Amino acid sequence: MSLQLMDQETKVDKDVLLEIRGLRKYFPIKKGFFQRTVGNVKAVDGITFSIKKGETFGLVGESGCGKSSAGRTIMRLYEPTEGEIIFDGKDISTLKERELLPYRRDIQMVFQDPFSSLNPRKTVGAILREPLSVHGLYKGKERQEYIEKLMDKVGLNPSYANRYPHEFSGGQRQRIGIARALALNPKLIIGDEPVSALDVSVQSQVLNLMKDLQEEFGLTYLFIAHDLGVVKHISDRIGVMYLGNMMEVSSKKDLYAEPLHPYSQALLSAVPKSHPSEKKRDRILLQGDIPNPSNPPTGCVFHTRCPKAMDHCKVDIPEFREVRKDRYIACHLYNDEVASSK
Amino acid sequence: ACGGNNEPAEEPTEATDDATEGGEAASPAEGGSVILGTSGEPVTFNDLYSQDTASSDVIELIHASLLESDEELEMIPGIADLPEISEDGLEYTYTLKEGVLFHDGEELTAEDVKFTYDIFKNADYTGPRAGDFTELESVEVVDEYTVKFILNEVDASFITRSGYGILPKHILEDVPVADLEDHMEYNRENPIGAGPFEFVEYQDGQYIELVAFDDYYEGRPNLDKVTFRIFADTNAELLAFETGEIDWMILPPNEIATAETYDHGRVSSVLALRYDYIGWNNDRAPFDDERVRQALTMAIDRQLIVDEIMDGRGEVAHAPASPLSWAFPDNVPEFDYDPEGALELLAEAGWEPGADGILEKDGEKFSFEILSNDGNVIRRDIGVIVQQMLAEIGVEANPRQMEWGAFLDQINPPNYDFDAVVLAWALALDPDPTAIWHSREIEAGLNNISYRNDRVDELAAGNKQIVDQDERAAVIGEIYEILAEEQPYTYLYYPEQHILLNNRVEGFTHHPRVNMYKVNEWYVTE
Amino acid sequence: MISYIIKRVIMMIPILFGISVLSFAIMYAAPGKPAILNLDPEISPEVREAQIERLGLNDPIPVQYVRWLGNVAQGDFGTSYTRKMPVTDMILDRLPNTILLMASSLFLAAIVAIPFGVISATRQYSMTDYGVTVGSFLGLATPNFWLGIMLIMLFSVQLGWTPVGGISTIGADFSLIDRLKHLILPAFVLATADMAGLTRYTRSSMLEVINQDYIRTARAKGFRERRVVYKHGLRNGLIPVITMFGLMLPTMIGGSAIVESVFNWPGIGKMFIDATFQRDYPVIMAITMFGAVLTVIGNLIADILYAVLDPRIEY
Amino acid sequence: MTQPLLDVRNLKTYFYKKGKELPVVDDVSFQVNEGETIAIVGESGSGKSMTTLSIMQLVPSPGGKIVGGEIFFNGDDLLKHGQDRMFKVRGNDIGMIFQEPMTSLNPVLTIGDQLMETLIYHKKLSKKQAYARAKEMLELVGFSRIDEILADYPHRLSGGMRQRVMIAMAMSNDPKLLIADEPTTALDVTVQAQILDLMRGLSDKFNSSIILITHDLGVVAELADRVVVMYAGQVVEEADIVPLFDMPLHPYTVGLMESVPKLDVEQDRLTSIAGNVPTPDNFPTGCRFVTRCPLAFDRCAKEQPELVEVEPGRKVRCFLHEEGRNEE
Amino acid sequence: MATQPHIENQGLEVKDNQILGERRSLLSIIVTKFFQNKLAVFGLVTLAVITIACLLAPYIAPHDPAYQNLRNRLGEPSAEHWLGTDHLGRDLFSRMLYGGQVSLYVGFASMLGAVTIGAVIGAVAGYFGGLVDAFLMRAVDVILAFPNIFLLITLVAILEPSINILILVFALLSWTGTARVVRGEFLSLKKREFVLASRTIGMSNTRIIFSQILPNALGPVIVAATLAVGSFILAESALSFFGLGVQPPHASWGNMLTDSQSVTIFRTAWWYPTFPGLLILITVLCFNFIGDGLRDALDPRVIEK
Ligand SMILES: Nc1ncnc2c1ncn2[C@@H]1O[C@H](COP(=O)(O)OP(=O)(O)OP(=O)(O)O)[C@@H](O)[C@H]1O
Ligand SMILES: Nc1ncnc2c1ncn2[C@@H]1O[C@H](COP(=O)(O)OP(=O)(O)OP(=O)(O)O)[C@@H](O)[C@H]1O
Ligand SMILES: [Mg+2]
Ligand SMILES: [Mg+2]
Repeated sequence: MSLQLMDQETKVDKDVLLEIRGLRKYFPIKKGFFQRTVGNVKAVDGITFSIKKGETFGLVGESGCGKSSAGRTIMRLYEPTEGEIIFDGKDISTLKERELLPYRRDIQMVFQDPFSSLNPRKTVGAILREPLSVHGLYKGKERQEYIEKLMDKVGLNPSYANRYPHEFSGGQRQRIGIARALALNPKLIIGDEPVSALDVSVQSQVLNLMKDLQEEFGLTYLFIAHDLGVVKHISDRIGVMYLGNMMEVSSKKDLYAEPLHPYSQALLSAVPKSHPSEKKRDRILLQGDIPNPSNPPTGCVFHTRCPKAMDHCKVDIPEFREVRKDRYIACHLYNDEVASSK
Repeated sequence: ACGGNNEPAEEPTEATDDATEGGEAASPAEGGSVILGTSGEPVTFNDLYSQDTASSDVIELIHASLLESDEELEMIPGIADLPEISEDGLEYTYTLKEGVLFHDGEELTAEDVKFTYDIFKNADYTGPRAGDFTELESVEVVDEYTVKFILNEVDASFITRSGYGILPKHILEDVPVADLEDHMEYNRENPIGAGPFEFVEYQDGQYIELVAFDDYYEGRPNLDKVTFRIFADTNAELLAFETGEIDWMILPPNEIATAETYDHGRVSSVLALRYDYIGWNNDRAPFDDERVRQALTMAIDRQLIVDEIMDGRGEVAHAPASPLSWAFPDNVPEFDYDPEGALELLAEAGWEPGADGILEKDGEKFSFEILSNDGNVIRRDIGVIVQQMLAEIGVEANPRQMEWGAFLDQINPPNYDFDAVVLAWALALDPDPTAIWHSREIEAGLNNISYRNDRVDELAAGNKQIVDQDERAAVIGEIYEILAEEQPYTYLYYPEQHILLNNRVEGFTHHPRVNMYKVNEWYVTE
Repeated sequence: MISYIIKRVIMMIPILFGISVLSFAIMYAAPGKPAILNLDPEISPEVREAQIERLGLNDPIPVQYVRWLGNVAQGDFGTSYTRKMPVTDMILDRLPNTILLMASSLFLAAIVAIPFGVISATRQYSMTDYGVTVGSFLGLATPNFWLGIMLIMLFSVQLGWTPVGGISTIGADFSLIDRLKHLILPAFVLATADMAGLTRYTRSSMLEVINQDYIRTARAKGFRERRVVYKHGLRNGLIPVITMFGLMLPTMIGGSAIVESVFNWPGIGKMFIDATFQRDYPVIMAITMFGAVLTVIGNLIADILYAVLDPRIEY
Repeated sequence: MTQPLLDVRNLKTYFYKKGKELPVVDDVSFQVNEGETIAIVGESGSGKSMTTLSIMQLVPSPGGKIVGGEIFFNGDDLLKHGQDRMFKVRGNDIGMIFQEPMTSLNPVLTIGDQLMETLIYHKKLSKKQAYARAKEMLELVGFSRIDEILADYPHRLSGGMRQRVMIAMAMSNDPKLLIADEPTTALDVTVQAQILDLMRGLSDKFNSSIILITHDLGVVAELADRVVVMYAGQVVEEADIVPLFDMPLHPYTVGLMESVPKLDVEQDRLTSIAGNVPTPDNFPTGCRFVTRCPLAFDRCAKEQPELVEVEPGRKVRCFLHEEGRNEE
Repeated sequence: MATQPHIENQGLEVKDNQILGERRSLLSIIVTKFFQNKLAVFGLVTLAVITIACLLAPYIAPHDPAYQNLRNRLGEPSAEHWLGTDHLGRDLFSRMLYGGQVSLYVGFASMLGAVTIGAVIGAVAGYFGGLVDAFLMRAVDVILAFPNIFLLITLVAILEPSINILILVFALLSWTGTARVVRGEFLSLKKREFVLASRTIGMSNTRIIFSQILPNALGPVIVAATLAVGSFILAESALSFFGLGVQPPHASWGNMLTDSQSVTIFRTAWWYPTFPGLLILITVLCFNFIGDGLRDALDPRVIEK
């Protein structure tokens, strides 16, 4: 019995590239001469999810809910406050920077701002050379050829290698960013709103490029975005975050067909219609603003704005659990449902 | 008066003072006031502790002393007549004038004199003058107006110690001597003396105001008011004179040309009791060789320096004395400007031109540092001028300036770490050369160039015991001759002091040492 | 706010402590002795030694420092070696003069610099702007002792409008006109560099503000340019300028040493120079500390003003 | 129909940089009728903002200049009158809100000050009246705790709240026209939904006209009655909302619509427009879309197409449709 | 699996070969922008002339700068002495050339020292933040709260006023401004995504600091450095006023100006205070013009938008 279970688990593990368990990232608020910590911004407050090999996991949520913090913590750009980041079966959450080096090749990141994500003082060629030189890959002419190939891959003319970022448009810069992420042949690419700063016509080019590259290299994506259309387009599964917490993780189909968490429902209902003659959606207008992450509400963090809030939502923290097949929700509505069904 | 010794005339200091003397001056015009420019902040108005000109200038006006020195540097009567000196030269008896009053109306008596001079002898005395009174045994009050000083050894210079401002016993007798120096209640806030002017107010950094003392023993001064205005910068001082904001100032030589263009002012110049020199470290090669020192003197065109830097005002010096002094020798050896002669002498001493034109001896270059302090522009320039003059005979002199404190530290005991130094001595009234030239003064005294000559030691040791001035002058003269011959210093020049004063000020007498000389005789015409 | 100020005041302590340690160490550890000890060659070595002992200069420097600190804690900065006066009295005597001079300079700098800076910014690239730019650069480039003497030659000697120096006419009763006549030149000279710097700073700050979105909003609301610049722009533009005042204090204190010398202004700047040359340690220490306190307080005031003027800053 | 509220004709706004002439708004014409909401869509740099800033005569200067055209507002050519006239129009007849709610309010003045200022300035209200009106406006845009908000400074408000304040401010003088330059771009969807609802409500209530600038077709679909599509400083298509969404005519409009991922359609790949938006110093001769147009032919590279009315109320700038019409 | 990443080159259907605008390197943008500023160009040219003249002093100086002719003190400008002579009869023009070497050397060397210290400390504080930053910034506060000229005078007076001590003291007291600027730049730059990107590829801190951030923080540093040179030349002249600047026999513009500060010289030898004074003024002015021009030209907004 137990053997069987073990078996099952290892099997699951084989599919899973990245598993996040109870990840927290608190930013200390420091004050005074001795930089005492007087409080914490709970940017990421215990999220759990996993990403299978080759899939795209979309992470959505409103501004400030902790998407980027989550992405950067997983990337180990921020020290995790707590929790495990299991990549390819190994917990990398506590590795030292030196021990991390091999993983740096496997996980790469594409950033949001095409202006700020490229060093303005370096040519494109130099930018693309950096990852190779840090990891000591290719030498001399080979390296040059590899870079040309890379540029070609992302749809840039390799003859532009000696140009500076300011000479490129936003979309082209984002391609450079993608090429840089691609250079080390990673397994996982974390995209932190990689298209949200782009013009719509260019946005689709980049989305297409990312999809093509995924197919070609069998990449796995953690795709952070706030545009629900974009997330839907690119993702296989989607996690919805609110105030540092994961509210819902479902497959794309399930989520858009029938969002379960009241927050997901509100979020989806807010998306403008895509055709004028489409009938007006039933908007679930949320009251108030997102609370301050340094002082989140007790109980369910969403209870202050939840149209379906119940009394005990203010007190009890809902468990994040699988309420339907492959659908994980943190909401007392479903907890109760599960509990009563038992 | 002032210490029997010489002191380096440097910026922040020099204790000069002598008692003022009352003249029999008629009063051509009463009333009016003058404003004097001064460059330092006075520290104390108590003569026993004063060390700076700014203080002693004011003290001259506030206090009266037993004797004073006139512009010929002769001692003349002050509040006392010239003393009667006993046969053995050990007792000095002074008779005070009657009716000399302190500013608070109390009469100045023999008690006050004794009180004042006893302080010097007190073990708790913290001031700088204790050394002047080693020969003084005791002071005795004979009667109200007679006071007797008893010495333990003959001291021909003792009479020059009679210039200290007499303190009022009735005010200060309860102050412990140990605390007197810091007793600012009297020393700065309310000094009471018997001098011609009464202290009114001292505004720190701005001015000191004095008014005429009506009951001054020589009669009320002509002026109603004398104000010292404190300046930080000579340019401002001169310009203030130009605009009529001040009436009197000490004029630096480089501004004489401007001052002479003023219609409302005149420049008065006298030789100062001082000489400027370059001191050679006699302990160090090559300056341990007399010929080298003589040659260096011959290589320096001192007349040119006087003509150009001193604007022709001053005299080339040949001996460590002042022409003003009665001990000044008539004929001492002179080393005039003679670069060729210098070269010959140096060759004699073994110095020959090297490949680069610089003299060499035993492979050593003739190269040294000539030190001056950074506050003094003229001395600094002299360093530079000398550099060029010596360069012409192949001697490399590198001028270097040092901060005053560090400078003194370096040239004085126990360091004596210098090759040559540009300095000056402001001389005392008494010409006793012991302190500077006696070899016992090398270890801790003023003989910082380590000059040694047995004959000089011998002559110097006895000079103070010679009561007869002519006899003593001969002895001192011999010392000067030796010093002029051996050139332990290169004596540069005897400078003049220049005073610029407004034409409306009359009755001014220019004293070579005392800035505030006979101010009670000054008067103003409008 | 109050608690913020208290916190800031407490924060000043380590800074002042650091300064005191540093200056003490620099001074006392340096070779050479206070000049007063060297002045009088007549003083016998024994007496000199006794004096050094009396001043406590033979003790190890940390011991001297602790003693000094102990006295300072009781408000006693010691006695000046050269002036034989309690240093505190000396400074309190003259500090008002220096503060008067600095305050006038700051005032002068502000009333000249701010309008010019604003005009320069609102007419960017105009002749006025060029003129102000060149003028302020000239102000920044002029050695102020030279400027001081030139102004005296011109205004005091040639034109006779102002006195040559000093703080008031000696012997005259207090009069505001007289005081202002004495004040104007030194205050101006002390202010030049800061005036120029402040003009540049105001200009760039205003330029920055003028390109902000809320200025566009104000324009879109139909306000006239004057209102846009002065009501909506100026207050924002001046906030960073205000902080400059705090930062200007240390340079002003420094500049006061020169200006006070040139204009015979009886302040602590000149006193400091004298003390330095005479190695009058207690005076140097005390003025350094006063200067530091003034600077730190200047910064504090600037920060507080910032907080008052800028509602975005909360405590 | 009566005269339009706003009639922009052949507007040209050029920038001059280093001797180069940059035609950032080039021959733009459109009308806004009373009560109508028109949307100007186009990608970044297409000249949307400059068009509206030209209407307000707030083109950044030096550098930018309106070099031609007419702007009739209520039948009156605004460009003929000087700035003086504009001071009465801006903030009074035409209100404007901007994209960046975070920086568009003056940080050192309270919300109350900023709201009341326009009222006092334009409508000469007393302080008290202005205060009452300001309260009213804030209530209208959905605030509670109004007195507190009025006394508060902008930085205390969230982005959505600030944008509502901006709307209240722009609407407080009952403008006939509200220009909203990307009012929701910087906001989250949930907040965007609130703001869009609010704007729709207000335009209905006051019957004011709105020019809505956006690059989000969803927003257009939600709010607009008519759409002006801009590309590279020119209007390339103008149509009523439903026909446009049903059948966009200009290849650029087509591309734009197809490149946006839609919630209700499952697409494996998005169709996209090749290349990049050209910058004004680099506009192609001929049709400005020629470098990216999948349907371009020889003529497109040589000649500039005109904006022609292909159907009543529908204009396109494309040779395909010019010809198409000719054939008919 | 190959250790080297490998990409099959198939090409994509969207090949983005359009480049925006004409080709302009970073340098040419900066240079163009700089040369648009007339004052800056004026400053640069004038300063170049002054600097070159000073450097070539041994070849172009008509006289030995130290040679005194006491018989020709305060001589008027003439064919022999173009700018007249000083109070010791030395040729003013030659002295100004040689003095310029010293003044410029003091200015540049102090600037190099100050900027190096400031840049390193600012970089460390800004990049690592936390306690390191807090500590370093308190040190900056201490030095900033020092009445600078007081410390300067004390140090120079107590140590010996030699050129190198002067430079040392200038550098030790003046790095705080640069440190603050660099720290500020680092604080904002280290949050920029390209720095994060460098970390994602595993680049070391040192390399990030020096190859990624520093070049981007250089703009304000260069500006500060330019202005600093001028301010040090000025500061040297202020110290000279107290007799604490460069010491004779070395000439510097500052000590020449100070030596000329006498009423008599003002009245009878206008050339003596005028020329060194003008030279200081013009040189400092030039540095300020250049600094201002560089500030505009190096503004990152110029290239990024
Ligand atoms: N380095 C940091 N130090 C302190 N607080 C931070 C830091 N980075 C982020 N935060 C805070 O953490 C919270 C989450 O920020 P995060 O950037 O992860 O949000 P996000 O979901 O990516 O938002 P957006 O959509 O605006 O990018 C915010 O409140 C933010 O202010
Ligand atoms: N101050 C300026 N100087 C020079 N060119 C400018 C200036 N402001 C705008 N432009 C140019 O004018 C063109 C149109 O700008 P505009 O702001 O109208 O575009 P937009 O359509 O509003 O874009 P976005 O969606 O980014 O707001 C752009 O190419 C821009 O580069
Ligand atoms: Mg983010
Ligand atoms: Mg825009």
